[in-house]
Amino acid sequence: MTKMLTPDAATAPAASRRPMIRFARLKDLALVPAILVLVLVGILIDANTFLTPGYLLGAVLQPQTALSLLVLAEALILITGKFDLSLESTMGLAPVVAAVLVQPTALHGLGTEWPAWTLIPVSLVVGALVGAFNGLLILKFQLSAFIVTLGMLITLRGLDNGISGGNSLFNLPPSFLSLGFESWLGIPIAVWIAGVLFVVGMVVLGYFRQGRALYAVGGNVDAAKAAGIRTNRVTWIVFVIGGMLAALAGILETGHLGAIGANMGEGDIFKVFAAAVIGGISLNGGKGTIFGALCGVLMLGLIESNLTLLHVDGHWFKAIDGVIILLALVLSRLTTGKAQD
Amino acid sequence: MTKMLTPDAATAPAASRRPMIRFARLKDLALVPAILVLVLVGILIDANTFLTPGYLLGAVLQPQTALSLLVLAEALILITGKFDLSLESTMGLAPVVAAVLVQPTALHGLGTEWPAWTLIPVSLVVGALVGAFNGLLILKFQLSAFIVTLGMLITLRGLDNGISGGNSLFNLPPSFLSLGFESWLGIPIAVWIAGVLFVVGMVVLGYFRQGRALYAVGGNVDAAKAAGIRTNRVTWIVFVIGGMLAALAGILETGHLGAIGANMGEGDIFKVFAAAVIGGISLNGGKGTIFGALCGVLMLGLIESNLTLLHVDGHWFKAIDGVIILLALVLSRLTTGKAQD
Amino acid sequence: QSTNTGSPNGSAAGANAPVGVDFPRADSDFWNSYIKYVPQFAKDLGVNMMQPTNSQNKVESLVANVQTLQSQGAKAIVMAPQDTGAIATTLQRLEQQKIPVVTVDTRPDQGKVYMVVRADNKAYGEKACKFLGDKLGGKGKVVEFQGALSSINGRDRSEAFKACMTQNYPGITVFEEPTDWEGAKASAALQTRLTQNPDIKGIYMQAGGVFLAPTLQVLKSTSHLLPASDPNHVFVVSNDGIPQEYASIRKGEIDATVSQPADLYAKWALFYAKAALEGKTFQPGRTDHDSTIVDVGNGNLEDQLAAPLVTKDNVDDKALWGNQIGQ
Amino acid sequence: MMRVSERTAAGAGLAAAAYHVTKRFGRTVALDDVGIEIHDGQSHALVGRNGAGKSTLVSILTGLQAPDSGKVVFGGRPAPSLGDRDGWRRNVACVYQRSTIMPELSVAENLFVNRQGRTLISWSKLRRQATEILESFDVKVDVTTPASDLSVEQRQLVEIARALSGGARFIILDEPTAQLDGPAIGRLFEKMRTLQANGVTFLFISHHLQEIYEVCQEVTVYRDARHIITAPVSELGRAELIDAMTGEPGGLSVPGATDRDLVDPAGAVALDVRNLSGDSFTDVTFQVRAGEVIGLAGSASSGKHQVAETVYGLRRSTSGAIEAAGRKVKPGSVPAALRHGIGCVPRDRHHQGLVLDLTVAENAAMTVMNKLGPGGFVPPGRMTAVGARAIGSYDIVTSGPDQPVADLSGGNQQKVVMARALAGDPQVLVLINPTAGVDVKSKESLLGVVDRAARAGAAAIVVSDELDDLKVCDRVLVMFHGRVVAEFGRDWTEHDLVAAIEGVSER
Ligand SMILES: Nc1ncnc2c1ncn2[C@@H]1O[C@H](COP(=O)(O)OP(=O)(O)OP(=O)(O)O)[C@@H](O)[C@H]1O
Ligand SMILES: Nc1ncnc2c1ncn2[C@@H]1O[C@H](COP(=O)(O)OP(=O)(O)OP(=O)(O)O)[C@@H](O)[C@H]1O
Ligand SMILES: O[C@H]1[C@H](O)[C@H](O)OC[C@H]1O
Ligand SMILES: [Mg+2]
Ligand SMILES: [Mg+2]
Repeated sequence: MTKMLTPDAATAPAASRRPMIRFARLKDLALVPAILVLVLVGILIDANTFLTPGYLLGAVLQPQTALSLLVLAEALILITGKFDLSLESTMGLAPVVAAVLVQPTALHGLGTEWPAWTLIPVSLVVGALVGAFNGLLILKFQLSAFIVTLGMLITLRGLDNGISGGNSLFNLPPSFLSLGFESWLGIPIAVWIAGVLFVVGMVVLGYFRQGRALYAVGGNVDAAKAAGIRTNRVTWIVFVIGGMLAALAGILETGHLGAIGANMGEGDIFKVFAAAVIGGISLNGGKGTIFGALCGVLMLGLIESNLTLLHVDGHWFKAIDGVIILLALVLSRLTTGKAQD
Repeated sequence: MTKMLTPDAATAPAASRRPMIRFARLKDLALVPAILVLVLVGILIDANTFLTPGYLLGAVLQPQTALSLLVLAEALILITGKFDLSLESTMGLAPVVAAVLVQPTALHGLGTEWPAWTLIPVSLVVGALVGAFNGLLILKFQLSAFIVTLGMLITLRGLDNGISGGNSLFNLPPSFLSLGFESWLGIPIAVWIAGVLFVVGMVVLGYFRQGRALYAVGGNVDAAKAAGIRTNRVTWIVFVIGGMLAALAGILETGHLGAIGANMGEGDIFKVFAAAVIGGISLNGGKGTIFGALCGVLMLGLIESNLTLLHVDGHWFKAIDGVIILLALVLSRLTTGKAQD
Repeated sequence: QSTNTGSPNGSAAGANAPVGVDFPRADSDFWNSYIKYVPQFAKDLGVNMMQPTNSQNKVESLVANVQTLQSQGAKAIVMAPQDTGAIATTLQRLEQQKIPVVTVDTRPDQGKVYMVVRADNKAYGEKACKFLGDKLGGKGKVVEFQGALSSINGRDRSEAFKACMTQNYPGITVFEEPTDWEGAKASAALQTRLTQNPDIKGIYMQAGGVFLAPTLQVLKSTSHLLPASDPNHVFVVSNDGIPQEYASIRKGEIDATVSQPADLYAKWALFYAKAALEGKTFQPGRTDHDSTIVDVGNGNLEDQLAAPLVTKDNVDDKALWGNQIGQ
Repeated sequence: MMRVSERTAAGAGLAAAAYHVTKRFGRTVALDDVGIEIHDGQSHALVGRNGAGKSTLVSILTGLQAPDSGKVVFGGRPAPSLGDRDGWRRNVACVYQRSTIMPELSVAENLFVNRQGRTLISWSKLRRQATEILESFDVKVDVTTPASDLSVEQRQLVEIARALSGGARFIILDEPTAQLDGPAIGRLFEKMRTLQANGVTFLFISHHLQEIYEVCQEVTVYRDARHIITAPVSELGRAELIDAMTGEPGGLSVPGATDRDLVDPAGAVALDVRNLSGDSFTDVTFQVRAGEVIGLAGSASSGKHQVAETVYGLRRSTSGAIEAAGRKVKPGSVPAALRHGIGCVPRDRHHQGLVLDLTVAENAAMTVMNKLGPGGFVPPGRMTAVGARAIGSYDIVTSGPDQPVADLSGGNQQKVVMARALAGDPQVLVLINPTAGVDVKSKESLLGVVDRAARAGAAAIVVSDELDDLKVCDRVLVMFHGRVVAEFGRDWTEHDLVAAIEGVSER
């Protein structure tokens, strides 16, 4: 006796049936004009400086490499529908742990004096362990990622201060510093590394099932599970990779600066989120591309280097930086055309 | 081959039909034992100190009053389903704007030398304007609250530095300082103010239509709209009130510290979220109570004052603080018994 | 781009070559004074100073700023690295490119600089220790607000204060309070200690800019703000030498401060930058401006400027920079 | 208590089976020692009232949740471990009741989630395959569209296509037809029959009982978390089926308009809609008198929902006027509509109807909060009383007014939405899809509420696709492409109505 009475819905003109230009592609490119404008502004401010490779590589790109790896890590985690505030502390902690195991006590080491080659692997392992621990708390105990990683943000920074005694760790082995310091074919190794990792990220997330799984998990975790994806394992792996990328960021930054300051990375997480979101990554998961994230990093980097090039007064630097970031956020909202959540 | 299989089903009492104890109320009290334990720990560490009113009021409660107002503001905003990272900067900016309008140029004022009585109203108006502006961007432009207030966090701190020239503002009129400094009936006025505002918050959110609307909006904004609640207006008012509470927090902190440092409130937002979440406020909106938020503040305050009482080593203070906060978060997760998001 | 036609004894790009200056932060009274003095002295000394940059408390920004200044033609750099380790690579690069560096306020842990312009921060701790030790007659209880232990200045002051107390005044109990240069933390700690030990007799605050007002508020509210003649007077020694500290000394609210010479920091930093461009060299020993140049190892020289202890007796000295600005 | 004998020892002939399954959610027992045996090549129906535990069984049969006790068997072999997602996927495909669409991904990718290929994905190949699959379901969308741009119906079809195209031998469909129109349902059944002919087994869940008789051979009934009966559909008549579902004899008595007195044609006009135009409709005019129930019928694109939502102020009209009891209602304002005594059951209870974390009482009282106490004060006792009255009047199964509505079954949630709409004793009721997803028994009681309100003198507009819902109406207006094109009295016939809805009648 129950009958459905709407036979003609199929003939109704559905708006979505219009042939559509490749929406995803266009949106991806949305920030490219903005980046070009920023480049142009840089040239207008001081063409002689801006157009030298030394400036572009040394003052614009190289200083963004560590941040860019944090953004890559955060992008992966956000796409999977999670959140990580602790990346900046992981970046600080990982090389510190490796360094105190290697350095002699005179240079604030623990006295274990492990060989120098352990520095990079130990850093990466520390990063992986932090990510694994975050993942464990979030997945096994079903705690909010925001909250877990907020607690870890504070705890890891505290461990960093405790282990290093608040000292900068210097006189590190050159092999450890070279990644962030040396160049190859005229381009800083750090830029090569960041570049390669971003390309790998784009290919895996664009063309591999394993990468597409991140979007599925972030878009609808129940549906992903129903489609046969091991959602917990995917999420956990992403946290581990995120931790390792943060550790690598720490290694690059150490080489770039020549020593590990006790506050390395402190306060960076806000910029990481700003870059990711400007780049079109959604805080709700399942949306955004690695290319977009890269554009976000480049935009932030260009904004800051242009402000420096302009010699903006230090007292107003932050305010102007903030307003431009706000504008960029609004712009990226308008170009993607959708309400944010 | 029709088989009647469970003839007694009709008489079986369905489990879900059992009358239920007031679960929500019990959950509210979940943190009270934890607070009592922390009090006990304080007494065990140093009973002679802990039990003096001077210590309890001056070293435990008074230093938490500004933070507690930020948490109250954040709780209202979170319950409404939004987010505000910029409260800590509002807290810094509002009294600075009022002060530079009043102070002579020798004390880093702008030279306008407005009368001293304008300090408090101007601060509150600045707070309200910031809240209104945040609300405007979020509601009218449908921008993500996280992102808008992240931009504002940076921008407002920058304005603060720019306007004050990065200087501490000393020698403020005593009338302005009295709220955060004087006592009434032996109890600091700031504690009175925070206490009264929390009680007002509890009553309004518990027993008034206007307060219950926050839960409806945060729980399901479309359902709230369909029930006749003016959801945008409610959200907007909550942001304005949040800004004013942050400004009031700034006023109390100014009185407490005797001057406005250029970094007042910087970094507090992490603690604000930790307190709110430990207190059972959900980051997804629609859930949590003002009483819970208060418990969260008290817990954080007691943890810190106990660590001070214990003379914990400065290098490890942060790490221990972080671990205890993490434990508190996990505990509050376990007592409320639900997965967090 | 930084081709250098240096003279044999170093880098002599000419006295008029541009000097790049980076300020470390814009949110502290002490550094704001320094920021005001720098252009003033640049004019006086005839230094061709570029528009300065500001690294906003971030060593990464300092590194990028230096790179920018260099790209824009700086032939000498004046900087104040607050993180003294994480500048090593930059110094190494600048050395390779023969750009002389003068650091202010801090001495880098590693790397070559032309001159360090600094006051002896260990001496600050010692001066404060001696002042309190004498006033308290070698016994009693003292609270110390430590700066951030992740900064060399915070560590130097803390270590020197501790060493001096242990050695000279074993009868004095010191409560070390970690504050991260935050007034609110100092306030809560002082409140706790005063409740636990109402007989506290001395306070050493490592930065007057941040700790002065909160300390006075707590002393006031706990009725500990008493004239020096009162037997229960709490002796307060501060650090920095900003005008507010002098006002408090005049009022008798605090007893002393170390004047960290913001003006001389600016003046001598620029002086040495210019000297470097002119190809001059310096030797350890007394200088003509009441200071000593010390060889601090690996070829680095440090001009240790005088940082006088200011008490009621000399607080009105016109020569003090805190008496020249603002008021 | 599962009495289905485990007769076929090796499970021969059973595509899937579950035995002695119990599942609790906190204090709720969702399944109590139930079982099911689904024979190879058959279509097996699972029916029961809202909250009987059907979807819970589905989640257990697809390995999304572990039962507290009991076991699942596929083709005689025990089910894989919960972590072995691929193992489950080989045994069973499913269209879940809750959408499993990933809104940000393209339609093509949604069809091939986790099956995009083992190596480098070739998007062009994927797009081609996706287009082919959707063509066979007559879904005409560009497969590169993000799924969020699809209509509810198109999304449902994509989910169905995904389940049916994956090559699984056992497929579960949990209320697949709830969002579909007639022709789409017809095409689905066609596909099911073809697949069944090729040996595919189905478990089919629906509240539209005639569909069971149309496509299924066996039926299992659950009630209150228990297994009640399993029988061939040919042996279980409609009345018996309903008795088994409700646990009480007597079947259904959906109230019809004919039981009420005729509406006085000169009676007071409760709602006057004049020349109303807005998004998707133009120049709509009608009047509803006190005590009268009118129906609004039409296709999904006819504009009927939009008209109803505009009357309640959820949408803003572009021109025209709405008057309630002779007074003009401010357009686009729900508070104004409520002030004029208009109440509404919105289109989708999850979207606009309920705040799930709040209690039954608070949801029911949400539209009348301002009337409970002075100055916005809400005395807790008054609110509880509103909740208690709602529970009594609408027969809501709940532990009490203080239970969060999230804990209620779908049908009972819908009753809370009805209670919310009626809490202010509105003189005009706007009901949009009031019985969607609701079991037969709950439907009866919800329509009873409409009937009672009309008898008490309220006017009502019922917007629905279902015949039962329209039977309670005194008049039915049919809309086509945004205009009212036909009007029927109580004597409408299905044939005429469908013709008008399709836009082919000459009336
Ligand atoms: N995740 C959960 N948490 C708590 N209770 C749940 C959960 N899932 C289901 N329930 C409860 O279990 C019972 C059975 O729910 P289920 O969804 O299986 O019913 P159903 O028969 O599918 O109903 P409908 O016809 O409305 O779809 C209901 O009381 C429901 O509220
Ligand atoms: N249907 C789709 N859904 C989601 N993303 C898509 C889709 N089609 C293309 N993309 C995205 O577009 C990018 C490139 O797609 P394109 O079709 O050019 O791939 P391709 O390698 O050229 O395929 P083929 O080699 O088969 O031609 C990928 O990064 C992918 O993420
Ligand atoms: O380095 C310190 C500086 O010397 C002054 O004391 O203010 C605090 C710190 O910035
Ligand atoms: Mg179901
Ligand atoms: Mg191609």
